[in-house]
Amino acid sequence: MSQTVVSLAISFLLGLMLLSVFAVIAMRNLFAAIILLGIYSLLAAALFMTLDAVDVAFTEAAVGAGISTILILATLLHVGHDTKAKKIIKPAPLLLVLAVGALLVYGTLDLPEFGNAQNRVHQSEITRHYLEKSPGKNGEIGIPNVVTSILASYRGYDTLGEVTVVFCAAIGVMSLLGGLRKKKKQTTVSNDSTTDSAS
Amino acid sequence: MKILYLFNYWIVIVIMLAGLYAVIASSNLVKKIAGLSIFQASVFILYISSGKILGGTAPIVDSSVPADVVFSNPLPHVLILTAIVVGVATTAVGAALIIRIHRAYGSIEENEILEYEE
Amino acid sequence: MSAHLLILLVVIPLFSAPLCILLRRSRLVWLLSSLSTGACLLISILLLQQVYRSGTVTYMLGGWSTPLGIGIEYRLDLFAALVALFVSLVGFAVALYSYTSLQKELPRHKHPLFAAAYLLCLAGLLGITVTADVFNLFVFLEISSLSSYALISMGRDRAALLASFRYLIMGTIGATFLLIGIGLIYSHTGTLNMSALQKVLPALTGKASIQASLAFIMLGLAIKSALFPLHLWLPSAYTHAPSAVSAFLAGTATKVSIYALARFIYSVFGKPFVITQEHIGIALITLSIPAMLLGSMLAIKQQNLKRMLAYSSIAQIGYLFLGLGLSTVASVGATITHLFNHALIKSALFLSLGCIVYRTGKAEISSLSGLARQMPWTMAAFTVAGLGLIGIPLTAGFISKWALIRATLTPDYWPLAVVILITSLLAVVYIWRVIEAAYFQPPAPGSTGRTAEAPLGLLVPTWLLVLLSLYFGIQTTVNFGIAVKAATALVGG
Amino acid sequence: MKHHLVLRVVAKLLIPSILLFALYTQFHGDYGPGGGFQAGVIYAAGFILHALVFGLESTKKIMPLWLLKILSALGVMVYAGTGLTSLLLGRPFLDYYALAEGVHGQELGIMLVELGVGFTVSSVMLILFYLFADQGTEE
Amino acid sequence: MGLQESLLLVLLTPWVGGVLLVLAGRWPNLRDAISVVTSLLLLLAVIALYNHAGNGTATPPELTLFTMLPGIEVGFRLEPLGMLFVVIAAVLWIINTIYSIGYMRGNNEKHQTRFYLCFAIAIGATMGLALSANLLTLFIFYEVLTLSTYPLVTHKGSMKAARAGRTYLGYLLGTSIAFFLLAIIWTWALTGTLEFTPRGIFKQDTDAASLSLLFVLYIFGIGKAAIMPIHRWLPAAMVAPTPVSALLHAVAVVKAGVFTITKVVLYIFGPALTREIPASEWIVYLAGTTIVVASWIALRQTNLKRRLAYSTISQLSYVIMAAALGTAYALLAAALHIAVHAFGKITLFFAAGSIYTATHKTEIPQLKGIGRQMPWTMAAFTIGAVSMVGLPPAAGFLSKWYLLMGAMQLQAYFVLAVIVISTLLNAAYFFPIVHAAFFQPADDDTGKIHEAPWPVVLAVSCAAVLTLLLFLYPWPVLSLAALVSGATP
Repeated sequence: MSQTVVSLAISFLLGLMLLSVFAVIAMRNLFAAIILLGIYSLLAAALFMTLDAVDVAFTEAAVGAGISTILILATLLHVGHDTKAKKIIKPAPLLLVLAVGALLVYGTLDLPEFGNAQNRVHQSEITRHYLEKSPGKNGEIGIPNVVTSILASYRGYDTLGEVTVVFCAAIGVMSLLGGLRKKKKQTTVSNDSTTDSAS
Repeated sequence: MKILYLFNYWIVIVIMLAGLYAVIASSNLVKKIAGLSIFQASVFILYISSGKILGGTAPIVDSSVPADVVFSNPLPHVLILTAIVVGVATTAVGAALIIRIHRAYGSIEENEILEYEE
Repeated sequence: MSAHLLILLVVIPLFSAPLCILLRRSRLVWLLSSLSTGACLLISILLLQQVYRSGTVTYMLGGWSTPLGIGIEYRLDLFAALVALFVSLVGFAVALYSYTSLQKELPRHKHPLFAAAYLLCLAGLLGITVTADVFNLFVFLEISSLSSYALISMGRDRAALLASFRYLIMGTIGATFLLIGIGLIYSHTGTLNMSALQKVLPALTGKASIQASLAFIMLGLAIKSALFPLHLWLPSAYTHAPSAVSAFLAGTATKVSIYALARFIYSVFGKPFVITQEHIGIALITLSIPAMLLGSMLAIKQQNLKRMLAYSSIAQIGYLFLGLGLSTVASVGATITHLFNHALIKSALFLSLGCIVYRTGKAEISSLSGLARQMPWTMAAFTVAGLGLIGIPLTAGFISKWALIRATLTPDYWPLAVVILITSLLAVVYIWRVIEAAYFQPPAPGSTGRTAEAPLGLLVPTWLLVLLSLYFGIQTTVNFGIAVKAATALVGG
Repeated sequence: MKHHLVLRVVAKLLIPSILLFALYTQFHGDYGPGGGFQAGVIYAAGFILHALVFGLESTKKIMPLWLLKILSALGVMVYAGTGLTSLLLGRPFLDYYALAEGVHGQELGIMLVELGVGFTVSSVMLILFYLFADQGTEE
Repeated sequence: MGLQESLLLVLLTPWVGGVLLVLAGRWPNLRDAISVVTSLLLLLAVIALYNHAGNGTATPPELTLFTMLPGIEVGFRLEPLGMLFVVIAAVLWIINTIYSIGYMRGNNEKHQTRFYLCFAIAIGATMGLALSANLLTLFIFYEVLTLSTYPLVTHKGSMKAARAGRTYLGYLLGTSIAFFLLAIIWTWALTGTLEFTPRGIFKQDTDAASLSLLFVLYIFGIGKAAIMPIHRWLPAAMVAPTPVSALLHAVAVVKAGVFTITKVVLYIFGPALTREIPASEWIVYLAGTTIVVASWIALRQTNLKRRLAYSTISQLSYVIMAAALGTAYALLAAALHIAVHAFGKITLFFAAGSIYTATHKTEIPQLKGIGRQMPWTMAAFTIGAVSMVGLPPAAGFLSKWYLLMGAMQLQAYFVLAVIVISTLLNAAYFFPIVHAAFFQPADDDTGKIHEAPWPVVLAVSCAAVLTLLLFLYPWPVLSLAALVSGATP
């Protein structure tokens, strides 16, 4: 019973997301499109919440809806916000995408049944180890939020990689946008090394 | 329920394809980036749904929760947390590139830019 | 400390990248990056010896040994050790090279950023090489990709920006495909560890979703490794990036993606499934043929030398995939050999080209006329490396060509040998265009005809690689002997 | 909108609470949703709000770009450094048991790396905001 | 001196000499002195080696440098045919060096140091090629020879030279990569070895089809042998200075080609197998055709050097034809003809060069009466021509004689016909020149003698004398050739 509800809720959210996506693609005005993109991310966050992925929901809301929307909007401030009128349907890409779609549908046909506790994924030694051995007073990690203990300890190395990726993005953006203002106007001398000489 | 959840998968796939299409087909660079993040987010959904257990709860194993509760699989959540971050990092670099491209070519329409290049 | 060499190989560059940002002084930064890449080189040599003597080395990050796959595992077999060796070798040479070559290509205040991105790219590639965890592979793939987008975008002309952007789009699509594939595998097996997957997957090869995941992973990595016809991002990326970056990426990036692809074929899905059941081998072979021929022909047509080398890379990637597709011990051994040799040769070519760009500011074949008089050492380096690319005896290129042809000379596949030979004949053509232009054409009327030889800071790293490519053409125990051993371990006879 | 008095007052009240909430998220990650990453984003959000209300330059006076760069680098180094510490203590990389006895080692290690994540994420987010916003001033 | 040492000495001398003369590059006299001395030293080393070779092939000395690929090391072994080639190359190098000095100074060419260096490398490669113990080693030096002669062919540095060089390299490198290398690797795949072994390395059960294909691949892969239709590089290479032409046509390059073919026939296929496989017969016909056609083209050239070039092409195919016949006498003839043609052709080229140096004449019609102005040169030319035609008392007679015997044994009437026709054609395109030179009045007959610079004349005369001596005292060469073929002369 409750399962049906959940599934229907999911379908509902997905439907909304689908609408927003089509809107994003169809929109000529980029501002509106990006706002819709943000909404899409919020919906995704809600979906993650219904799928018990609270941390993911939190992050998606903060990043997908928050940061990346802001970044792209900031970009639009400089590059203008309307696209040239173009026909949306292009045959070649469409075929390509449909091929990928066929592959995906084929791939999902015999995925393990959704939400079934007996799936290999949930029964696998590793998953049970995470859920049973890690938390609790005499667990391996001893903190309740298993996600955190995996994130920071079991697979802490992935997270180091993740931080590195963030740092990488900072480097990329600094090398791209850093020190460009001086070229235009000679205000605000900051002792930041990326702006102390023009590129 | 098989049909219903398969149906859900297929909606996700349609979203995914729409995103991919936006990346490939639209010549506007901003839309490419937008499509990219749509594409990625939809992949995240696939992951998370593989971790879901119907009737389960978030994998926060406190002493307070009763013993009979089943928890959803936490590992996909962790993976997707990482993936989301990677996604935003890519978006940031892409957006910065767009600004520079616009400054260099005065346009963010790929086909126009290519004309300049020739 | 020797127990921890494996992790240090990745962490040293990864840790020194933020240090570069803190140091900020161009020369210090260069010193740091040279030191850490040097350390990587040293470590990879030690590791190769260790693996050669006492078998595969594994390392459990965070000490999470039981059960397998709960934590992230690092594993280094001969194959990985070889790849790590040439990646850090090229990395070291280019790090030395970068200081001088950047003086003219990048404003000084961006050098720390460059070094940081460079080291992160190296760390990412090495991470891919040594990891035994499929998701960790994805993470480090993204590290290397993001940093290479940044590196490419540092090119001087505006086209670099567009090239970088397109690479970003293609690369991200590829990475996301990889992500989909990994997700599909995981939802069936519940593990991400390669050796665990290798155990459970054979039972699941009937599943549609496993077959789909294979397809997605192959597609994703084929994009990253620029297999024809997914190569479109590569030429302009290599053309417009700074010389040092082109040299580094051409030598390592695509190679490591091909390594990852081979990993997935042989160490995750397993040869019976991939080659026998799904016929991926045939697909790879059929794609490799146009890659070799068209790549070389396009290389001949190019006026810009960097672009020419880029297209030649596409042809060479065809060689590599040919070996993978045949998937016999001999052919995979040939692929590994060629991975190693071509990394050295192509980087050497790009580095010597960088010397020319440093002096003349152009990489057009027209700007080359009569240059041999003025830059004898640079042109000599280019010539020797070029002979290596053609596959003249006593160069490393000859060894890999020998191995490849030997692998194709089977009753069914001998026509491929002809294709390989045609490709190397085409290589003669596009290399000799350059040599004739440099040695025979009189200096262009416009030019002063008084170009100085490239500074030592550029010549030394270039010649380091050139001489190594000669050394490995004579001393073939590493790049051929060990390669075949590695192939035997991988393909299993 | 520098002269909207109400807005400034509200912001003055709001920003500290945001930063407080960020701290809470940073250290509450063990018990519920949260952790370094989300916390970092919220830190950044606080400063972004400040920048929106009081102008970018004044925010830059509080939190200059060069400092952010150092912080972002430090974050990564804290994380990797934690791993190296356990390496120096003779255990595998990122093995927190090396830091202290049993579970406490884990808690300490997790706190440290989450701190590193927080540093890098918050500072990088701010850097991105600075740079993207800065581009606006020239058109 | 032991075998190993002398072998090593022969292999290394040219390279050391090359290094030295580069160091001495700033002082021309010293540099030229060094190159002369090097060539003399090489001859001494070769003589030392020859004494060892004299006592048969009982224990051929092995010399292994390094293992290049598992099971294939780069190594050297002394063996009669190789010895023969080494002797020829060494002797002719001395003459050629002396000649070069005269020529290069006489026409004050540029980049002489580079010229001598490449020359030394080419000789070094020839030594390595001649003494190599297996096909891989031979292939390496084959390619080194190609690359080291490229700068010589393009010595003038003009765009015309570059184009000629392109043809030269395109043909030689192309064929060697596309066919020769393929054939080698295929052989390796079939037999698992590349060592030169008497009576061949192929197992009995190897199928005739692939053997035939292999044989053809070898013949066409070894482009230096200039069998038609891969002969164009040889006339193209005529832009080079005369000493280089001598190097190409007599001392090293084309000789390396036919040498390699003979070597392959003897030690890879083995004479017996060669006679069996159908391909060898086709090659005999192809070679025969080449002989006749090339001679015919030579007849219609008016440029002296081009005529000589085409004559070379036809002469080379004698060797190929003989090798492909595969009988004892035919092989004897092949080995002998390598030597004989070398001496004869170098004489002719030196003569042509000395005419050019003295009078800057290159066309045959210009040569009327030149015999009176340059008696020495033209006398030498005559001897060379006689040898080419194959008449006593010049060495050319010997090889032709044995080839005839070989053809007789097999009743190969095609071969007989070819020999007769080509002899007539040879006579037809050489003797008119001689006649015109001596018996027709020159257009600008000043009556007084002015020869080329003395080193040139000296070299020309030496070459001519050697051509005669080789007929009168053929034994040193003939014994080796006999050892090669197992025939009793």
